Amino acid sequence: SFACSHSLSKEHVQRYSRHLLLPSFGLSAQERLCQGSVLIVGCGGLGSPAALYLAASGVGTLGLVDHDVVDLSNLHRQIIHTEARVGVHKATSAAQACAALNSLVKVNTHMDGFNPANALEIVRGYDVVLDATDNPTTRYLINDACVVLGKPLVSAAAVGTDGQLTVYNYGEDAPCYRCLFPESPAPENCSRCADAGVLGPVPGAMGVLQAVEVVKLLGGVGDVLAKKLLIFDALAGRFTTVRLRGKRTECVACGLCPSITRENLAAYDYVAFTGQAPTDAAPSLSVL
Amino acid sequence: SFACSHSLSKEHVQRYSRHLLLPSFGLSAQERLCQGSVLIVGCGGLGSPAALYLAASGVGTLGLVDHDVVDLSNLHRQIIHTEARVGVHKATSAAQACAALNSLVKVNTHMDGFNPANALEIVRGYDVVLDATDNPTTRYLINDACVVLGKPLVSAAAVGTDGQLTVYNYGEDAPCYRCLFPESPAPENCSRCADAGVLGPVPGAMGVLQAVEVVKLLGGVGDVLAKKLLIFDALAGRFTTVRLRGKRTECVACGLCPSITRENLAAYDYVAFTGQAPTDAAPSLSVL
Amino acid sequence: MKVKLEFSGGMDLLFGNKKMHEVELAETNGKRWTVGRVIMWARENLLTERPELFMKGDSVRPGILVLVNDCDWELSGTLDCELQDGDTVTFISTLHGG
Amino acid sequence: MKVKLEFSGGMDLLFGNKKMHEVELAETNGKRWTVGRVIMWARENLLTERPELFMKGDSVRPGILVLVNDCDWELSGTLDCELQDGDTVTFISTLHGG
Ligand SMILES: [Zn+2]
Ligand SMILES: [Zn+2]
Repeated sequence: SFACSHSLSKEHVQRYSRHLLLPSFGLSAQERLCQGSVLIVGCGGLGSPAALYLAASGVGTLGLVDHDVVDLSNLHRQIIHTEARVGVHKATSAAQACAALNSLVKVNTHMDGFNPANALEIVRGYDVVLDATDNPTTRYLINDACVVLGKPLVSAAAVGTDGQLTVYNYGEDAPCYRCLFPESPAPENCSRCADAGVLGPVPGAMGVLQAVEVVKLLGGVGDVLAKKLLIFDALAGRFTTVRLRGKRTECVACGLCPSITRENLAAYDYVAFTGQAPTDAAPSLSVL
Repeated sequence: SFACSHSLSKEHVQRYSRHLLLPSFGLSAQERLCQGSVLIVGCGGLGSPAALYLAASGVGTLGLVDHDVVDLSNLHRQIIHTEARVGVHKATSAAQACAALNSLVKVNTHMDGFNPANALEIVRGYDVVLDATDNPTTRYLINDACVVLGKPLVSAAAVGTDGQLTVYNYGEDAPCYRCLFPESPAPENCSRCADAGVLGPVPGAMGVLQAVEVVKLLGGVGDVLAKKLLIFDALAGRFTTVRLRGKRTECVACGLCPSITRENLAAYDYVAFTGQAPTDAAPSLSVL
Repeated sequence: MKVKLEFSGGMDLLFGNKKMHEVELAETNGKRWTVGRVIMWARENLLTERPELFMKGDSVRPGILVLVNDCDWELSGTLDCELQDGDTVTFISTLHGG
Repeated sequence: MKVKLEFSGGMDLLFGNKKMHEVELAETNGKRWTVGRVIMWARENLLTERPELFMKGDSVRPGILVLVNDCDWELSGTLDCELQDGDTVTFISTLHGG
């Protein structure tokens, strides 16, 4: 029942048969997915399931960014890594897992992390960006790189037993991260996994849901979660969706007269803007 | 700041530090989790993320049931397996992945699938059961085994772009599967992944959420999703929670005068009851 | 009287691939609109495919959950539950896949 | 006037570890209850920990999203948004971890 001329090989057809059978997805959405590319910034709690599900689903190219190595305290939630790979660079470890799951996917590793000097060069090569980082400094940088290059940004976060997800910079009117948070939160307002703890499967749920949004976005099906924030309260077992503002005309990134541009982004001092180093450092474990 | 006498080793403390730091979880919930046991029936689309997240979170004992081997068409959603393990028994493949992630967890494999003859013997050894199967025949059997042995049942399902989750047989008043569906649906009312297709990350999301419910249940924190059904519509990006009935007094499994008992369960003809073999057979791929 | 009829879990495939139907139900000689009547009405007026998958006798097929305003219809009288203006009736096909 | 104040994303830690507060706001010489007034009222009456993490000037701290009936308060006038009986105001701390 499929047209004779399509771009999928026999192995693609067998592997993705359950997507091809799906009336709301089918051959053309799978072809778009197989031709699309996604950059995942952060191979931790959110990036682990997102990378596995996007590799499994058959995106054409997957880019994996990290700067850190796998630590034993990551393994309670970062299920793409293994005990044998403790000490290995996270992008390398994640790439190995993706390749073992689906060798049809091209996996690129970006080993130096994400910083103002390399941001545009990395983002330029992908259709969609997935923010799976752990600190506001990198989140502002990813946002600005996506805005100046016109890429949709599937963003999620999790701390404690709470999770949040939205798609920034998508379509005509959807806000960017700076539209929502023009002023950076103070460091003391940013609870982090390393200080506050996080229940392992909570970033897991949010990361899989990021993969769902990317599959919809690249496949061209369904309603993308833009101008809406999905909130997960794991203790209550409850999801809530709330309506967000549209673009702010005065936004310095996506507004009518943006002050952040392709030309000057590399020189922007993100650490000065947020007052925080771009890390989620581990606490001292001596108290334990 | 932790009490000096607890049952966790230094390696446990380091590995689970992000759970121990969490005010709503902490040391005592982690100790309960480490002493608890979970049976996962089905190592497919739901079982893959559930097993990985429960192994990572540190449940004491994980039981993995399946009867099938890994097929290439599974890998678009069953992310616990790999290309190298195509043809390997799914319980063995899943156990290898869990052991690689967390060697502190005891993993049992049950290789003969789940049937009326072995159901009670298997379920007896675990605190909680997770239904990650793909057909109504096995779902009724799992339900009855949990009811007669008094085990809570964390149940989810996914087909197409839709997912559902609830916890049966938990607490005083929560219904069992038969309270909700006393009469079996006809085969033509049961759309299956093999015929209808399924979007890869949709069972992924539901399986991670099953792991969340198990962690809450064993850890003794939060509100368990009993007497409520969580519904996921992936295309709309929307979750809905609906209120379910309580126990039915005339339920043949959990009612006042149950006709299904520990003594006669093994002789119950589940295939005759549902009119369906306990499989989710693959479609002919010749049309593709 | 206006009510919303929602079809989920694949039930929408039987109802023109549309998940949400906002419908106007006419008053007929003072006869109240129960969920039972609405099921018959939906079969006559909205169903587009395979009617045998929707009803059995005068109720829905086994495996279909019915909700009135997001609550199981067992909590409000099943077929005899009387609807008010603005109510939502949801039909959910139970899923078995994984 | 009764309103619900909800604290999410860890904000509940500042408000007695309670996520949902149903409160009665007294009429005071015909002065309307705006979201701005409710923020001051919550600081005086509900806040139990570290007030410096909740407010900055006469508004909430950067990084806190405010919703009125599940809609971003930017859509209804932010501090000046007038509340009705039964409204819900939600304060969400944005998360950054992963
Ligand atoms: Zn903006
Ligand atoms: Zn029952």
